Amino acid sequence: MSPIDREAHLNRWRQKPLVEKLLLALGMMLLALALKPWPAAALITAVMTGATLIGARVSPRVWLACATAPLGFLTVGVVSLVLRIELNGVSLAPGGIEAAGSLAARSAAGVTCLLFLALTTPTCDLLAGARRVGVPAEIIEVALLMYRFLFILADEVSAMDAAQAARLGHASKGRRLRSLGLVAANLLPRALDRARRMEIGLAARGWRGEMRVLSDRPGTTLRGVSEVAAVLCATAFLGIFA
Amino acid sequence: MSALLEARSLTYAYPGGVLALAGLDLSVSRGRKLGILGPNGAGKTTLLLHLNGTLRPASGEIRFDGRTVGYGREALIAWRRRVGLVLQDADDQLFAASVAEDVSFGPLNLGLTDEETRQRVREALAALEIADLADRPTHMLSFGQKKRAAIAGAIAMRPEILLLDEPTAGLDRQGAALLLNELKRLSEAGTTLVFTTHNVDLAWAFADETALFSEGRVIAQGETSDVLSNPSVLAQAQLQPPLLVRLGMVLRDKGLLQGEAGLPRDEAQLLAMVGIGRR
Amino acid sequence: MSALLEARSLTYAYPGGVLALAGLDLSVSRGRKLGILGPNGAGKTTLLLHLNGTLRPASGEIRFDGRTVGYGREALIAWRRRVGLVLQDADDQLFAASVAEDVSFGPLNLGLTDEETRQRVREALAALEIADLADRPTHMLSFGQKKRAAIAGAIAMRPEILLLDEPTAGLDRQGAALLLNELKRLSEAGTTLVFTTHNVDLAWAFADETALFSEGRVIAQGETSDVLSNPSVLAQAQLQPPLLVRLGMVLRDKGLLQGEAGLPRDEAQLLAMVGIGRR
Amino acid sequence: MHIMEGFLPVGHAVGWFAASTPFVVAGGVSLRRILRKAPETRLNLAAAGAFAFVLSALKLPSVTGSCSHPTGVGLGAVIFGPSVMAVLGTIILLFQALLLAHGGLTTLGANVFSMAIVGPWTSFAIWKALRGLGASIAISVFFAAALGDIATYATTAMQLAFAYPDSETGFVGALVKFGGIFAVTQIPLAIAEGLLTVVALNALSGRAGQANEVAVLSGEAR
Ligand SMILES: Nc1ncnc2c1ncn2[C@@H]1O[C@H](COP(=O)(O)OP(=O)(O)OP(=O)(O)O)[C@@H](O)[C@H]1O
Ligand SMILES: Nc1ncnc2c1ncn2[C@@H]1O[C@H](COP(=O)(O)OP(=O)(O)OP(=O)(O)O)[C@@H](O)[C@H]1O
Ligand SMILES: [Mg+2]
Ligand SMILES: [Mg+2]
Repeated sequence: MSPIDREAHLNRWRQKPLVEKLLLALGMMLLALALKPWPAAALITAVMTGATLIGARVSPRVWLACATAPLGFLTVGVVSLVLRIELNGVSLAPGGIEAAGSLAARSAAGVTCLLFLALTTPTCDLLAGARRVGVPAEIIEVALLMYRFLFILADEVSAMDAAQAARLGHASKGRRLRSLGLVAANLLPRALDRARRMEIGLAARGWRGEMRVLSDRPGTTLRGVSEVAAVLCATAFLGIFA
Repeated sequence: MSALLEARSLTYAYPGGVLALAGLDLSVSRGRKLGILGPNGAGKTTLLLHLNGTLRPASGEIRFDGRTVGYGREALIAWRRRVGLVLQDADDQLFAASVAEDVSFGPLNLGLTDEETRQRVREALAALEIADLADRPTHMLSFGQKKRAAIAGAIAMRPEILLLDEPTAGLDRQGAALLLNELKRLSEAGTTLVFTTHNVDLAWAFADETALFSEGRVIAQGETSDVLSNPSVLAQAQLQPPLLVRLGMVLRDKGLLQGEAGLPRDEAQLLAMVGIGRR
Repeated sequence: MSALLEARSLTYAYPGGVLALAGLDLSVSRGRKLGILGPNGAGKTTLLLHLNGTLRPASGEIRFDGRTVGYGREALIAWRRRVGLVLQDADDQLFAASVAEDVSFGPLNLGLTDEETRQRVREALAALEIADLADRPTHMLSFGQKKRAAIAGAIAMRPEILLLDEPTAGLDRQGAALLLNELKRLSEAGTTLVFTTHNVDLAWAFADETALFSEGRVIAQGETSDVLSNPSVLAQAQLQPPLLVRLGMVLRDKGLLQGEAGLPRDEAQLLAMVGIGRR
Repeated sequence: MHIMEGFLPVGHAVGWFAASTPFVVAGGVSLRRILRKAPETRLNLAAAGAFAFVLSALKLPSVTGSCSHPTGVGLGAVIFGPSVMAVLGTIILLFQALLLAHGGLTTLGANVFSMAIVGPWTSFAIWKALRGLGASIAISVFFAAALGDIATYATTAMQLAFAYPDSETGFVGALVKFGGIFAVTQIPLAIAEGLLTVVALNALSGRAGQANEVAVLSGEAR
């Protein structure tokens, strides 16, 4: 369903310790927001894109498809900064172009950080990490189960969609909306049915209400953390003084 | 006979990278029953989704009546009214509250009047022998009944070609036999059938032609009697010949088969050929 | 041999009112492979859910080691650690993010230490030959791999009895053959197997004992060679004898079968019996 | 449409996290209480949450031509109630950021506030109010979903206007700008989502057993 998830599981840095990847991504994100866009944003964009594509060897095609997805939103944002609405029409806002430029640069840097994290670290690893920092186990379990169900339901939806298309359920906008309503209506009971059957499957394996599994994940190394810290400091330094 | 529907060097990769079709060629002849066999993941379902335009190949083309098909809105609509699709899991295609209502989904989308639609629904339910279930809610049907309702939904659009993904999977022996009977009647009435299966014995008994899949390609297509009696090509698709073929071949090697050179197509034939006949 | 697990005149109706089990008797003998055959809706799945305490009969009882089981929390837990269940749809059983994590769920619920659990996981993955998939997320497995992972999750608890609902359904020939091989190894290592199937030929080849279901009852249980060679009782369960039995019986009637009186259990036997042998 | 990564200045990002936290924590606490009592509810909740996620990834044919996505806000609020929706909505937004690169992490606080708090509470209030006034289920659901959708996007427009006030006309001017742009795309979408939700809940209530299960779910969750 999600090419991002696939890359996250198959990339070269999949087994790198969670803390290191998270520290790098979130650290860079905060720097992108906190520092002046020039040159920090450019630097961050370059470093994070390099880390994703060269370091983790994520497929450039998948990366590009994800990187261009938020362009629509960015366009809306940028256009609103550049233009000024007055009673007698629309004109360029003073300093608008400059402001829009910084915003675009900062957003681009942020997106590369997000993509680095999403494409190198499976969501389930992040959730497991969240449990370790004290998010209640019950909530994490719901999230992990949801992660599991997502893929099952997405397959069911695409099959339903194909079945409807085959019977011309997409022939017009009105029919399409109706078909979509039918998908939604049929999917919820099926999802709940799945939940009921999975409960049987889990009970058969001795489930007592707590969902403990053994996950052996690589531990954080001092060296890895220092490396990430060094990259963050260097970026901060260059961003402030260059 | 010229092909009614034809796939030419199709390639297709699912988002994420798996190459599901890798230069596949297949041709569907008018009025025949074509069985598609191959291991899990060979690309059988993916091909069916190409044959009605649900998926669009990365390269290669589909030809219908000798003309390359288009993927515009109108082209797809025209294509799908002629090619029906029945997916493996009937639950994926039953949406409406009752069987009759569900079967009416396609005809109404064709823009038929209520009267014509009602007529089509009646016919389709009769063809699958589920007229008595017309008002039953779809989620209260048994497995076999759901399968029938799903097929009725497809044939109510009177397609020329019906694509079926593993039509007998999960059905008990009798249910499968009845369903095959109904499909046979549809075929005799002129509908071209294309179906996938894991069951070589079923293909041997039912299909006029057989195509063997392996890793996104058709490695052999031809008359069932030729394709399924060729152990070396079957082995490439990780299949064994049908049991009747295996027995028949050993017997033939030993000179025990009487009559024409062919292999027995069903049990009675096998027995006749070894000179026994049914009691 | 006394029964390890026994169902006595079970009745059960689903909330909607369908009588799924109607006075069913069945006994499971230690160390054997019991195949359950019967048409769609006969109650096979419902029975398996009773045999591990998921469903509780309206009347009748389940006996384990000669003692009536209880349905208290602790009793159920003790029961389920001895009786493993593998559902038909592997997606209903795989919940964790990776295969190894998923397989560790059962052992941890048994209260094993992390070290013991790790050992059990290794063993179970090795038994199903999926050790290389340990870190693979469950949603990136193929159909057959999911099936194996689900079975690994059950056997990691080292159950004495393993219940399997249609274990080979949807698998291709080779996948099914490999899985049956692995189940055979489990059986030889001492696990009692109970499985449902629609495939009489599979039961004929694999099961030591067979039970025939019809409308919520067991209409016959016994040695596979007896039950599946009895056409009249099979007909009650809407089944035909396995192909090898059908052929073997005709040949026997004609006095063409050599050797002992039995019917051929596999193809090689059939050929040997008609005095041909393999090439 | 969620606010993309990197779009909000630090102060705003932090501020919206702070604003959302109490709601999410309160939802989390009540959810935990439910799950302690009935552990199997987590399967239902997860399945329903996955359903909402998948729904929000479906393409909705919108009247303006471009394809858009439903929010699922109204459906979620009517089924689960707004307090649980705060938690489920947060998880959904996190998944959208990580699995679809839709939205962002530093902007998660702001997106949670609009889509998992304001939207569901609006839908829920309208649903209760209309039902209380004796409106039919269909009418109530339609307005709950459509207005919940609009409230979500109005909140987003407001968040953007706060972050980027117009140099002369200030917050109000920016709100007009952002709101104007959204209005063109979102009002038709809100109507579509309202209709979709009515069709979905209608068909659902046709299934007696399942409707009960949903009722139980919402009863427990509220
Ligand atoms: N929605 C999907 N996303 C990604 N990969 C897919 C998807 N559907 C199928 N595949 C992959 O494409 C390949 C072909 O799959 P397909 O379903 O066409 O095989 P099949 O021959 O129908 O197999 P089966 O006998 O198991 O039904 C497989 O490798 C499969 O894993
Ligand atoms: N969850 C359920 N709710 C209501 N009725 C059910 C449910 N599950 C099964 N039934 C009904 O109970 C009867 C027995 O079903 P069961 O699933 O045990 O049959 P089965 O022998 O396993 O069939 P199959 O071969 O199709 O798997 C059928 O009539 C079925 O419709
Ligand atoms: Mg398939
Ligand atoms: Mg069953």
